[in-house]
Amino acid sequence: MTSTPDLEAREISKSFDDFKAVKDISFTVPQGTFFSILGPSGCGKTTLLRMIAGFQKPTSGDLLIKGRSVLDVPPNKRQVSMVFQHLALFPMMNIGANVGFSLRQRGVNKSDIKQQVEHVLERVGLGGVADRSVSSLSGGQKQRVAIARCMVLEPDVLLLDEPLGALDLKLREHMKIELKQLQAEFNTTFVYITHDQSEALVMSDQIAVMNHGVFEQVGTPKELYYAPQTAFVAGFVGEANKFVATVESIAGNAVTLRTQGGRSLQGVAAGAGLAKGTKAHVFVRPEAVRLSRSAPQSAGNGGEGIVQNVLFNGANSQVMLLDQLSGAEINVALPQTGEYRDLVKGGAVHFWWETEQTRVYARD
Amino acid sequence: MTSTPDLEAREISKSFDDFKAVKDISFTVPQGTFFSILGPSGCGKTTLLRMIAGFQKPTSGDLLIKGRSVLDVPPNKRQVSMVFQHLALFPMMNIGANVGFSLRQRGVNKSDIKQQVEHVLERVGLGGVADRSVSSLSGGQKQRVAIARCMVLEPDVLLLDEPLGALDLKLREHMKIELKQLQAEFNTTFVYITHDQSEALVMSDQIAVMNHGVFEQVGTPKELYYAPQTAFVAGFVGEANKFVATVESIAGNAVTLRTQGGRSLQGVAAGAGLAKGTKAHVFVRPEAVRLSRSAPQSAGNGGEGIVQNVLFNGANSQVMLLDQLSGAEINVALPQTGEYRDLVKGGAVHFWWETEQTRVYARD
Amino acid sequence: ETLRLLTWGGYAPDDVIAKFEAETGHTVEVTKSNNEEMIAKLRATNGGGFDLAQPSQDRIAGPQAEFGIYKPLDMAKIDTALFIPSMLSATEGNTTVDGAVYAVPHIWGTSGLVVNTAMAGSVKDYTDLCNADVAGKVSYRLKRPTLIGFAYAMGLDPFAAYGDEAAYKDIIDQVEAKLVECKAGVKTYWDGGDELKNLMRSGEVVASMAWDTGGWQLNDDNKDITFVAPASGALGWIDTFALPARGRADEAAYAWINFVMQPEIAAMITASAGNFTASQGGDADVDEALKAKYQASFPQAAIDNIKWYPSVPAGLEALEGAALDRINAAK
Amino acid sequence: MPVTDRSKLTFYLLLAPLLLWLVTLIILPHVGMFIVSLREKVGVREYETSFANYAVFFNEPLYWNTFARTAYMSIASTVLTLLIGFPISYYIAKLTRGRTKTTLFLMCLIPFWVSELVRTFGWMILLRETGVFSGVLQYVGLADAPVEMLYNDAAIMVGLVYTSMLFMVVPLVTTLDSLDDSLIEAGYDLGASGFAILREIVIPHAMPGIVSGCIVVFMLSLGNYLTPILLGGKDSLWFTGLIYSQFITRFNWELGSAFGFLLLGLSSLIVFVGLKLSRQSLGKTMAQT
Amino acid sequence: MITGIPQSGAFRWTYRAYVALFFIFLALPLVTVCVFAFNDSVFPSLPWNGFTWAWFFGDTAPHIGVFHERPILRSIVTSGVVAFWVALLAVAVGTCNAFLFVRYDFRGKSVLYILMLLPLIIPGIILGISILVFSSSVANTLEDATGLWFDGLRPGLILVVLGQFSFITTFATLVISARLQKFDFSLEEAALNLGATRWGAVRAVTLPFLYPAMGAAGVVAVLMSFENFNTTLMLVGSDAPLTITMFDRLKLGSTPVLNAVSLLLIIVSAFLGLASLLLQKREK
Ligand SMILES: Nc1ncnc2c1ncn2[C@@H]1O[C@H](COP(=O)(O)OP(=O)(O)OP(=O)(O)O)[C@@H](O)[C@H]1O
Ligand SMILES: Nc1ncnc2c1ncn2[C@@H]1O[C@H](COP(=O)(O)OP(=O)(O)OP(=O)(O)O)[C@@H](O)[C@H]1O
Ligand SMILES: NCCCCNCCCN
Ligand SMILES: [Mg+2]
Ligand SMILES: [Mg+2]
Repeated sequence: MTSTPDLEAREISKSFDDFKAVKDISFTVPQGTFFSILGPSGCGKTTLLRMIAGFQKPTSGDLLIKGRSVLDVPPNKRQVSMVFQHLALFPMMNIGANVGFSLRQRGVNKSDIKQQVEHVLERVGLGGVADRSVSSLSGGQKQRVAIARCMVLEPDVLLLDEPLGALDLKLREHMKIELKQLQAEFNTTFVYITHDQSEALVMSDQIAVMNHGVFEQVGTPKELYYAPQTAFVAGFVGEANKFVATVESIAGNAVTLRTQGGRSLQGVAAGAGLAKGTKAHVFVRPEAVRLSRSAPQSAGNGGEGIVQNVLFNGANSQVMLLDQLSGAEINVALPQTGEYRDLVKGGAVHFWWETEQTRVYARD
Repeated sequence: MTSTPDLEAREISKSFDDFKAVKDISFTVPQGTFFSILGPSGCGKTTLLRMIAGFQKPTSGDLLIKGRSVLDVPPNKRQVSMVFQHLALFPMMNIGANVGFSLRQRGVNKSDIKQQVEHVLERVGLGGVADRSVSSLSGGQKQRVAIARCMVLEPDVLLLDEPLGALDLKLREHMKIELKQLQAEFNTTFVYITHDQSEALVMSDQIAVMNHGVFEQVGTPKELYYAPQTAFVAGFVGEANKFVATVESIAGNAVTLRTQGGRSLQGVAAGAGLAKGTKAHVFVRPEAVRLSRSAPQSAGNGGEGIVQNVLFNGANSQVMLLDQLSGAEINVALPQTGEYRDLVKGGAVHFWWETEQTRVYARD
Repeated sequence: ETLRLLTWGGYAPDDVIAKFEAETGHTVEVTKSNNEEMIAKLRATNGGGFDLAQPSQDRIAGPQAEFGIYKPLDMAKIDTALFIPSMLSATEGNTTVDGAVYAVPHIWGTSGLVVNTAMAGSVKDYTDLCNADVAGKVSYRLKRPTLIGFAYAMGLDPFAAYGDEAAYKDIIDQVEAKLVECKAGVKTYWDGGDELKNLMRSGEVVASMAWDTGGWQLNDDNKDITFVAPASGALGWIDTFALPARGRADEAAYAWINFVMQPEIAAMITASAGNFTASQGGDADVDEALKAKYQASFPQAAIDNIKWYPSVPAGLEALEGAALDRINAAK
Repeated sequence: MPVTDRSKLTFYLLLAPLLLWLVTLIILPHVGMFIVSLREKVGVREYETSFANYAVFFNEPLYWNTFARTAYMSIASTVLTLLIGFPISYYIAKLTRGRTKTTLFLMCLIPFWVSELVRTFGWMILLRETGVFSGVLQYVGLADAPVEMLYNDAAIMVGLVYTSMLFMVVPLVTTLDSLDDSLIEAGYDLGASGFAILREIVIPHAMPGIVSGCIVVFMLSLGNYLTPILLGGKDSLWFTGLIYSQFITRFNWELGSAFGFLLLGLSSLIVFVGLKLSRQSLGKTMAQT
Repeated sequence: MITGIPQSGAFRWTYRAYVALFFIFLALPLVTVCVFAFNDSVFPSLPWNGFTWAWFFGDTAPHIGVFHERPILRSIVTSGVVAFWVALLAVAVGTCNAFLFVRYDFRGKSVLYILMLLPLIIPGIILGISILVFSSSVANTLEDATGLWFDGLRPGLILVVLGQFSFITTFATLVISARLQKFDFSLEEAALNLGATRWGAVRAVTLPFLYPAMGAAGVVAVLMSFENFNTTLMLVGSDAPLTITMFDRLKLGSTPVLNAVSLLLIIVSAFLGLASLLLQKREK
């Protein structure tokens, strides 16, 4: 169904004095999507979100909600709700009053408010807490109240600005799953901001990777992880070994390069602008690198390395190898099977990875 | 070399009023060891460390540094230094004055101080910053200054109380490796407190897992991860699926159990107190569970599950399966090879794991 | 109406007020003060804030010329028959500015010495307060009457020099030197009548320059304490009624004047304030004991020797003020 | 704050009361007072503009002596208050916790919930010749006659210190409270003695509190009137007393205004010098109070 | 609290003794004042002549108790009226100032901020005389020009209220600003986002958050107003507030009725002070 998208931005920009925080970004978010904006601190995520919420006026461009421009709609009239980073629950009101706040603003009558509040609290799994104070809730419960407070108005779009940032590690893991479930249940469009790639990967239908005020790539989590289109995305999403090398030849997609240390590499061109003799960035994920006790007969890249350090971390253990040939440092994820558990510092081991796992980007 | 250990605690205890925060703990830390104390919040880690530093008097027991009891030595005379959780760098002094503080207290002359300060700053990779103010440093640099400030006195033991707790995720990952390197370079005994198991696993030579004021287990990271001796350690270190089951039979190490949902499990007894008919805790790590498209012919545990949720997270992706037989939820790490990348919600898949990977503990 | 009365302690006793309120229906609010503060307050309010004030007759013409803080009296509203004619006309004479009369007399009395004769028998004149045998146990006010009194005791004639600023300054300079010399022996400078009475009663002070009435009142509690007219002469004063320029309750003010000048009321006030009034026949009802004390303190020679304050010309007060400040500052 | 998105009208509505207050009650009155101080009285209701009133101040040793005495007594009382109050503040902020801390802090405040007049009155009853101290001394036989302890500089000092204590203790406790205990512990851990820690860590940290406390105490002492007059008796000479007497007993507003301006100048100067010496700014330190 | 620093027993003991001595020093004058309110003597001093309630309830001279002293009762009412208006104005203006200084950036802000702090370092007496002198000259000018009377500009309760307001507002501004600074602005944005108008958001969220601070500032203002002497003395007309009345009495050497008034004041102030502390605690 190609209905009008819930949210559409057209060449939207925002400047502060002469600093451009958001630069001509366009995107659409179809109804019911969990859309994440992922980027490093200061890249303009909050600015973009605040424009959507109406707290900031775009310098140029247009914003449409359900197909209608909302540039002139003040924040208190927009059909979007926002969950703030620190939730911004009203401490002077009890939970019921918090959730019913927006209904009161619309003049809904008391008994209806009570009923709707109870209903939405039940949907987030918090039935019967309306009379308790906000401070009596745990971090995760507060999170759900904040969402309930927004959902009671049935907004077209729910905006979330790093809502998990303040939670501790274990709770964050848990809330990732819960948030995604809530979104599925309400079937509301979520626009979710984060600088934590694992949050974005686990929850999203679509992710936009943002950097310096622009979207570098928009795609599904798997697309971003397995086929990053820019060096920035390759480095920012997931872990990666990164080498600088000079392009020696290009044939279609296949690129041959040589690193500064003298190692020859085969890879696939993953972005425009590669030309013979130019410098390129080469990315390889640690889990793409295989180990072997003897020299492998594969067609890919590889060599022999000395174990610099074993970073034992259970299932996520890694070894740091020093490439004997080039002197480069290579991080390798240890197989979960426990095979190379016996590696110790100073030992030698062979490593290799496939050409397809070697993504090459032009250096800008 | 069996020289005297740098640090030894003998049946050390600490009570606050009638609450016993540390209960008769004994341990020794040999020279040059990176010794971590890992435990949940409130288990008594800080109390133990503050007794070592001299800020708190043990209620009973003895503490020896380099073989000599230090119970009567005030903190400003003990040969131990401490890196505080929030570093406690003196904001009213510049970096040089911070690092030189302890030398000034000893009346070392000015030019010697200057020289030694510069030397130790160079060792932590911060040469030439002595005249800058503390606030001009990044989080990781501050960390290094705090260590330099302690190391300038060449203490016998360096105590660190969750020094990475305040840093953000990426920096914390980085500092883990750096701290370990610094320790190796100075070859000083480190006693390191944390509640983050991954920090402890990556950095330590020895880890003591602490709970409710006692050490549950002391060992190397691998010992703790692969052979946890108590249910608490099995649950706290690394991720694990946890089931409650009733013991049906015990033969030597081998235990047969039945879960509430009716699944029969084979496991190894990992703690004392197991007896036929009693309830037991069963732990299985997500990466120990294997997937297969068809029913496997293995001797271990297994069955068929429905995919509840795919948590895509690059190399650390997991699926949540619902065991068809027992209705239990099982987390399975997806192989890094990318094999089961095509699993989707609602799909069916077989799972199994080995008997040896199934650790059974008596329920206390 | 509410009558806001700016007056001296004792001039408006509670029983009189109660009676007045019962008879006229007005209410009275009393603020106790002294000459300087009365002038200062009225100057600040430009003659507002109070409905009736009671400055001494010598301190009216100058401030009126300078600040215009009073309004002329409507003599038609005052029952002049109630006043002793000689005092009325003397006061009228001293308080006439530009042809208008600004005050009528109320209470008169003198300043002299209050002495505990058992402990300070040697004190006969103002300058005796500097004697060594009473050092640390004397007191006086740091105000212009003290300057004047000491001047007379030192054989000078300040009132005669009122018209000649240079001569007057010369006198004040000599007095200043004397008072600075005496300062070490002073316990404290007193401020209000009750304060002095407390000091004398507790024995912390044995001799002081003071109003006559204070001495007589103390005599009731302690027979050793009494008022002594100084050898060089007591200073005679008359406190008056004057209408602040912007009083709001003139009716009540005139009513009060006419009320308190009735002989029997005047006697009540004399009982409270200790001084005789300008009420015709007002001393008839006065307690015989008080009359006896008055006569004991004032034999005819002493009465003849009273120095009555002439009106203070504008300008002298600044001169005196500076001298008083210097005395205050001296070690 | 996105000021641009906010209504200008609200801004002006908020600005109006502030300006009204500052202009009509602070700025214009001081300008007016300055103008009056320049009026020289040359006759009945006749004035000329001149610096004559200031000349009076400089030509009369009494006035500038009093001025100087007021300044150094105020400085002395400030220093004394700091010396007495600092250990107390440290005790409250760092050596107690929980309920004890709140209680002690409250006990520091209680005397200051009643008026200065009552507090001074209390000291008068204690110190006077027929007062409590004198009586106790005689009772225990340390004195055989009543002792007068009122009406001297020491009595003034006691009164000033007592009256100012709150304004020293509150900012000190606030800043010392904000000193992270681990800094002190780190100091010990690195081998420092108690004194070294006080000098190198505690005092530098507490500096804003010390300065703000000192400024307020100094201003309160300098501007005090009741305490010197009631406890100092005949030796009470205080510059504010001179100003009051010009207004209240001499009705000489012109000279009084000149004195007022001189006092304002002096206080601003000393505060300015204090801020410069301690490298603090008024805005920052005053937020402590 | 620092638990970790060991100190010698003697040192700790001396320190505690010093602290105890300090609190005795603090309590002594107040206790004395209170005790002598019950002395059956006309002087508030030794000797102790036995216990009496006369200074509270007595109605025969010289033992006139507080409750029968009309001037004192009247001045208590006057003080109350003044304190009420001062607190009301100071809190209102202080709240506006807090919003202005915390929420807005504008040219001259820092200058205005310093000006706002200035009353803290202007001696009270100078505030008093400058307002007196200025208002008098305004009144004179106006009266000369119009022939009308402008009594409000002459010493009296209006000037007393304005005089106290002129510096108490600074305290109110500081107390309320400190609270507003801690306000999480996103709460207001959340309210807007949930459909509230700007003013509605302030009223529903920001003001309730400020109430404890406004209450505390109000109590502080009342206490400061009640005890103010230096500024008030210059501006007072015929209605004297309590401190002025008491000062006049004290100069004249009064009976222990002053002690009785003081005792009552201590009780009421302690009550108010506690209230303000409770309010401040609520802020947390
Ligand atoms: N009101 C403002 N005035 C000037 N610059 C601003 C303003 N708000 C944001 N910026 C700048 O715009 C850039 C983007 O800010 P923004 O808050 O959108 O980043 P972000 O991606 O949300 O970062 P974070 O992850 O740290 O929250 C930053 O460089 C910031 O300094
Ligand atoms: N001074 C004290 N008085 C009373 N109880 C205390 C004191 N210090 C610590 N405790 C209690 O002792 C227990 C252990 O505290 P400790 O600070 O050692 O825990 P921890 O393991 O360091 O926790 P965290 O990871 O949260 O820092 C806690 O229950 C704490 O409440
Ligand atoms: N210089 C004039 C003194 C007037 C004194 N009036 C005294 C009233 C005493 N109760
Ligand atoms: Mg942001
Ligand atoms: Mg801890």
